[in-house]
Amino acid sequence: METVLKTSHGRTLRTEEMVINMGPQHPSTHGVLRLELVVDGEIVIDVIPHIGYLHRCFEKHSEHMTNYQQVIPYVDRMDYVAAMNNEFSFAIAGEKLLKIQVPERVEYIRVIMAELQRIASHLIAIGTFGIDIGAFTPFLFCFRDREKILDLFEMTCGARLLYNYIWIGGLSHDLPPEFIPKAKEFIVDFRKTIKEINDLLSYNHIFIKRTANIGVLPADVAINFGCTGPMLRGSGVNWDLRKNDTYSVYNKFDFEVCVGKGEFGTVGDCWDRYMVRVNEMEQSLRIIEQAISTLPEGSISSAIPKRVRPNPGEVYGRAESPRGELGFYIVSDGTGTPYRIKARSPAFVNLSVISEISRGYMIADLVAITGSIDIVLGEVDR
Amino acid sequence: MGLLDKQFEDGNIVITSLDNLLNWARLSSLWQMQFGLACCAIEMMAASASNFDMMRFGVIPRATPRQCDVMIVSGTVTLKMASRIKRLYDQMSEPRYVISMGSCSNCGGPYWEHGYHVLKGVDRIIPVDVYVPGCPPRPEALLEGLIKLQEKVRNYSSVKSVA
Amino acid sequence: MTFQEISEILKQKFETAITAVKAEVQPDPYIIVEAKSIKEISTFLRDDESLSFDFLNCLSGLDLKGKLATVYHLSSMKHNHKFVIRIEVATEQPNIPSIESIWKTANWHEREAFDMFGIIFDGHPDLRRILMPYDWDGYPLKKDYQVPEFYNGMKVPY
Amino acid sequence: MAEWILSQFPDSILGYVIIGALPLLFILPYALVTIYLEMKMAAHMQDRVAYMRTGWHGTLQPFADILKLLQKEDIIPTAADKFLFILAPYLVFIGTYATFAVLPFSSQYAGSELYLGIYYVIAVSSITVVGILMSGWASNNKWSLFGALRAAAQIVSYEIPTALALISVVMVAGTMNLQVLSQQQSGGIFDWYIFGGPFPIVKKLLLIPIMFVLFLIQLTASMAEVNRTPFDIPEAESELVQGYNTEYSGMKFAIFYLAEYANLFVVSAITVVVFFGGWASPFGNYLNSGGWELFWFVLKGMFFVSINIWLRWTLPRLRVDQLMYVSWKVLTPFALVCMILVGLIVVSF
Amino acid sequence: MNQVAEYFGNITQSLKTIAIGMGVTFRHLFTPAVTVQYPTVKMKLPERARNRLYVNIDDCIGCDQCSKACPVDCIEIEIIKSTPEDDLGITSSGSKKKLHVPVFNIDIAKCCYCGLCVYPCPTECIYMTPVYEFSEFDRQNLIYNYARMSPSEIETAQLKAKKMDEELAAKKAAAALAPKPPVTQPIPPPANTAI
Amino acid sequence: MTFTVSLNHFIFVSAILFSLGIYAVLTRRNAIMVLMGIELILNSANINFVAFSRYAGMDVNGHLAAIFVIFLAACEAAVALAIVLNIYKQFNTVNVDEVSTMKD
Amino acid sequence: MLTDFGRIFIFFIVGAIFTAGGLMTSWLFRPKRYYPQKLSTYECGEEPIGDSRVKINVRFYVVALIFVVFEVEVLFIFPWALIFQKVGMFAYLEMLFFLLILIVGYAYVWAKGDLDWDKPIPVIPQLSKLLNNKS
Amino acid sequence: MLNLYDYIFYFFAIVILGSSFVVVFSRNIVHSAFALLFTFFGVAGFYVLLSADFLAITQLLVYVGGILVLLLFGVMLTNNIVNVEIKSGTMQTLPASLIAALIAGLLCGIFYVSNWYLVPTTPELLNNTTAVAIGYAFITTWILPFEVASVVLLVAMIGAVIIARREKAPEVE
Ligand code: SF4
Ligand code: SF4
Ligand code: SF4
Repeated sequence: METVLKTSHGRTLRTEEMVINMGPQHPSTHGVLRLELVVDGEIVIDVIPHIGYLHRCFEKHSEHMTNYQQVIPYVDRMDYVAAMNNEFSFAIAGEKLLKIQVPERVEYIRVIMAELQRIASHLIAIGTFGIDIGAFTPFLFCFRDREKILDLFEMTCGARLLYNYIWIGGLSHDLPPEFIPKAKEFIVDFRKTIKEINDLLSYNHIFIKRTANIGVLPADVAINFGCTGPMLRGSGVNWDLRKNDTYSVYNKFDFEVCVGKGEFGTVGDCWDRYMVRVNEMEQSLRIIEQAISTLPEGSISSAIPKRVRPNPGEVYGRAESPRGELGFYIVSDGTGTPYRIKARSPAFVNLSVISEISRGYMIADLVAITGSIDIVLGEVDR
Repeated sequence: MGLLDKQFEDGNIVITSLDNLLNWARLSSLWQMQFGLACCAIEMMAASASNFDMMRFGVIPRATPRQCDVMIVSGTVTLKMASRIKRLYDQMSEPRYVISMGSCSNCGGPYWEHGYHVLKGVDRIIPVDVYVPGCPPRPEALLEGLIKLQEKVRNYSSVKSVA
Repeated sequence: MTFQEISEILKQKFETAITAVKAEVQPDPYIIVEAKSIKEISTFLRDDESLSFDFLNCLSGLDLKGKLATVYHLSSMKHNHKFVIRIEVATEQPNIPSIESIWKTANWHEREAFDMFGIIFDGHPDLRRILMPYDWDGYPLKKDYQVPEFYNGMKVPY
Repeated sequence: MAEWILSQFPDSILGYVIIGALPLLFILPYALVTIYLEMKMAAHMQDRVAYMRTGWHGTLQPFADILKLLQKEDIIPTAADKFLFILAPYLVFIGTYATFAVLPFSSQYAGSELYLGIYYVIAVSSITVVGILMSGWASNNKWSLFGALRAAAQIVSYEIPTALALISVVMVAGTMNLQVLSQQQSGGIFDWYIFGGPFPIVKKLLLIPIMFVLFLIQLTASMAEVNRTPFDIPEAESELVQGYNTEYSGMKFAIFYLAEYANLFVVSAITVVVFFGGWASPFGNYLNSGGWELFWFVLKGMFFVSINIWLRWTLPRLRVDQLMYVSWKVLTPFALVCMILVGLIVVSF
Repeated sequence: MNQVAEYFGNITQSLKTIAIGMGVTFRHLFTPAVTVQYPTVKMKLPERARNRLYVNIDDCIGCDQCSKACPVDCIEIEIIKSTPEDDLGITSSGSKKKLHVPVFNIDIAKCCYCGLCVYPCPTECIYMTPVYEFSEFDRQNLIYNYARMSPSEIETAQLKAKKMDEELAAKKAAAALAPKPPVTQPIPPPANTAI
Repeated sequence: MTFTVSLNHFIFVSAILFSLGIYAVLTRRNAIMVLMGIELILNSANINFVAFSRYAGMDVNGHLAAIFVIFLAACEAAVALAIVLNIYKQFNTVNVDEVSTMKD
Repeated sequence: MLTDFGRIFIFFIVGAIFTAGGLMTSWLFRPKRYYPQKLSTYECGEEPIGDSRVKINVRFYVVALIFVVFEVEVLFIFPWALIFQKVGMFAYLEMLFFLLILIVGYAYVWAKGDLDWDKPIPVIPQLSKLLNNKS
Repeated sequence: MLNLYDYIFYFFAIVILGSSFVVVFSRNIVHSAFALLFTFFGVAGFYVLLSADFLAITQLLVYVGGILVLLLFGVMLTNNIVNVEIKSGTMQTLPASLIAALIAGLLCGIFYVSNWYLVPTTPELLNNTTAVAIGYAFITTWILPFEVASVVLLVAMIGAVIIARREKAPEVE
């Protein structure tokens, strides 16, 4: 009498269950993620993520570029919220493949940029997470301060969002002279903002009640699922590529790896993941401070190869993007065109755990969980 | 436009000022559909955030297409997404406008050549009123596009017949 | 542990399964193993105390023109070492056992490899397309892929 | 004033109709002002400026919004239940507007000086609930239905603490007539019920803490009854798109919008009348003539409206179960305890 | 007892944190807004700002380097060889122009503003400007044509080039017929040698 | 019969309401529908209570009776709907006939 | 003279007329260009899945049940609150008794967890289970 | 002849009867439930006409705000959004309508012929506030029912909750 309903991966619905589509156009899916929810009342029984609504064929494009340099604009567009970090990862992979040693100053500037970008990216993550929980004001505070970072970037390389700044072997521009004072000013200002955000959001009781104990991800599951970044650290695993697989000049700086401590609930809940991001911004500020004060002089373009033509071979280069381990697997066939580039995007991997950690929560919690994973669809779908 | 739809000849002063009033209302209250696609969406968010504050123009994000006037297609329209965008556009209530923001939705942008899964321009599925170039366009560029759209709305007559 | 040491251990353990050790490939050498034994090898790699590869960084498909390959980048959080395994299969019969039950990371990555290259992962619980629409034809990242003229009435090329 | 209007139209129903339509004259400008105020306040809290380009500092913006909504196409989805879909905005608006009937805008004007005022207000808001349920059902949209059911469950749940809190005041005042309540408190700021009411000092002092708790209960519950953050789960954008009015467009939506804002004023006004002296001037007999009364009433009302706005743009949103928790496990027991204590105080003094 | 303490703790905590939050927003109510009111006030862009491309066609030598560097292939350049007697003038940096550029289209709608085309240009005649306000009602208007040759000029140039080619070919053919070693006519040099 | 309203007018309406309620209870198999019928009947009774009270010297006892009817109606509705809901959970229908056949 | 209720009734009518007037005015101005896609149901841009059967949480219901009981209580208390000052202690005690009985029920319902809305019943993923699950 | 009072009476009578017809005869149970709103509203209007002001508001409060919402929840919980048809079997329709008509006729007849003992009321009495009288009644003559009511409420609350309680939590695997 009743047709048997099935979800898109073939699970039959029980009588009291129903399917709701969240997305692709839904205010809280951070872009074009579509979640197929099986719900019983408001309880989420199962989540089936559908991705690919922003699949922009990054890998195909990179196989068509005549030059590794030309891939960088596309790399930017993968994780558009943290383009600097993408470029950084890609440059690391490319330099590994070409066996280039870049000058010290370049590394310092890269670190400064990457950390600024990390702050900018975390600001978006925190802000949109706030919106998901229903707090609108922190979001705008976050964007206000992010704008200051973007000004720094624009001053340096001329673009606000997608920079094409970090090149294989170097940078496109040196820092402008007014960068350093501006950055120092920003650091001072931003410490205040962090405090404000903590007052307004992080330690707000409603916020804690909404996020603590929600979406708990145990450490071993996180590792097995390949989660990285704040997602993994939120589960209490002390793992940060900047420390554990140290690259660039990160070993010269003194900073802490923030891990979730389960202050208000179980370790690995949304609040922990959120708080890891807030604390990481603080640590990034520390790194920037140190890097600015010890910034060496030197050329920034001496190592830029005239023609990028690596020997046949392959490499997997990785770096810690704001979302986790961003790796590039590059296969070279000896020509200037990459034979294959595969991006191991942290958001893609982090997102894959969503159906495990959102079972049994409510629809509103699911929104929180999605927000705490901090996905960028451009990177998930590439 | 309902009863008044194109029934009046040009020149009637009352009708003209009514027309102007209605156009003014439409152009100053363009409610935007809350929906972003890719990198451009971040700039769109930046445009509505404190520093640029799109709300100065009366643009309020609404979540449902029924209550929106303008759809800002901000980002890459993939083939998988295209039918959804079309449906959302269809579900908007008229009068409705479309701003295509960024190279991608203008014509596929950086993905026009090898993007096997990218729709080369959102104007292939829905009519576009204003194209805002840029990749991503600065928030100001989007605002400029909005002003262009307002101009377009201002010059459009809903009441009198187009002579 | 270095690549050499790990590949030695593996060679001793899985004599027959290892087709080649590409130590000369720079900068990341890899070994090629037979498709059918990947599950055992991975289980061993994960569970062996001295190796304990608990982390699958990446699983990539690769079109070698005539052959399809999957590349597994493994690393261990405990010992902080890395390892790369590759499986090559014929394009006509691209069947590889799924390692989804060993590292859950593989789940989506395998779906992606299936989506992009048409590699079929036997034993995968839910091998659907992941990025492309379900009704898409062909495997776009194959080197000989032809972009279709139309999809659902929408023109695809510029 | 009401008498004066009636005297102008002897033996005619017209006078009453004019009296009945007067609050409309208030609601429309009020809604425009509040929409503007809300956006501006929110914006300045967020370091922005909001409406700037429509008229001086965007003052004409709400007007443009309404005028635009007037021109918007009115979509009734095919799958919707057409009749109920059209009927729902009527119910919602009528339910809201009917509450205006008993609001004492000044000592001269109250639509109706019903001696059961408070009771009536509590009762008549249920029409809005039915209207919301109707809109959610008629839309035939999952988000709408979810939103409507949540809204209904929420409103009815918060009706209980509201009612209990108001009963406590009724016990003190001995009347439910909103006009009389205002009159009782017209002796200056310390006669307001939030400060214990016009009673001897001991009773007053005992009443003050209880009244304060009651006021908090009423404030919270009233915020929940008009579905605003932190209690806006029926319209939680990040969860339910737009809640029960997801499918509504154009003027029908405008009616919902208007009703929502009007409702906001109603609940604020009730708070004002019950705890803050209604139209009574804070300075007793000073500044207490006809026009001033209206001024004080609206000013106090708007003050609470702004508090609502302030809270809305500060706080995150509760989850459904937490929302119910607040209503049933925090507000209701507190209201019950307050009620018993109030009774004790009133009986013993 | 524990539960009771938690119950009241929750209530006081929420009241307290709500008050703190309200304090923050209240303070901001009176801090000045950061908004840049765009059409009336315009933000000053840094000098490196990368927005719309501009080509100073007077300086362009038609070397096609920019088009090759472009990852999205949005620069379309056609060239016509000039005959030796044509004087195309010199670029501002002093080198001699040797090619007509009848078509120099940049499809600004495709461009991704990466700036990669700027670096290889030998005469620095293609560069990014801080202009960002150029939205259009029609997409066709976003294809910018920088070349300034009129159709008739193009035609004559084409004819001339054709003639020269023919002459060249004829010469070549003649040379091929003759057993003599071929006359090496210098072909327009590739761009990077042109500086 | 005059058109000026008197007691009879009220009780006529109430009588019709009553029979409509009876009709609903008798014909409808949807349990909730039956409940609605009962509500109609109770309402008609209440009209009578109040009407008689009004026309018999404005005595509040009729009102009190009506209040208690309303109160009982509310309790009855709560319990009855709880039962209906339980039935629905058990049998996935609220049709009284179907339920009674399903029981055996 | 209209009674107080008469005036209220006028408010109902004015409210209705206003709504109707608003909708009518907009009918003059608004376009009416409908086509099937426009009238389709919105579901985040997707085709609605399955039938539009919505199964709703039973909790909506239990709360409503308790609510009705409380509302009846309110109905009893209001007239009492009006006169209670004049009667004094006796009325107070009577109502106290009335309330206490109800509070017993309230406490019972609270203790039994029926005042809770549907609480999340989180399933924290366990690695061993996940890996063994070779579905 | 007819004065305002009569007009209003007829208005409410029409509202009550018309909406209750919809309640009873509509094929869509949701429509029935929503029509009930108008019935209840009309009855409240009758109460007002009968000077039962307190009851009128109570009618709104309990019937519209409580019972109707409850019924609507019930309806919405147990029905599909679309196709809310109810099977109204034809079997009982004929006898039922006969019975109903019989009852209606009988009652109307009786009412018509009976000669009620009416006490004319003074306007002062009518303007009296019934709520106060009811309040006094609660603590005097009606004190027993009043206290019993609380027990009944207790029982109803606990009973309803126990019956409606969800026996199993949703299964999440
Ligand atoms: S136009 Fe550029 S910035 Fe915008 S979506 Fe496309 S790639 Fe991203
Ligand atoms: S800026 Fe980049 S995309 Fe644009 S024309 Fe230059 S190289 Fe091409
Ligand atoms: S690189 Fe410069 S000179 Fe060469 S074609 Fe481009 S613009 Fe002209």
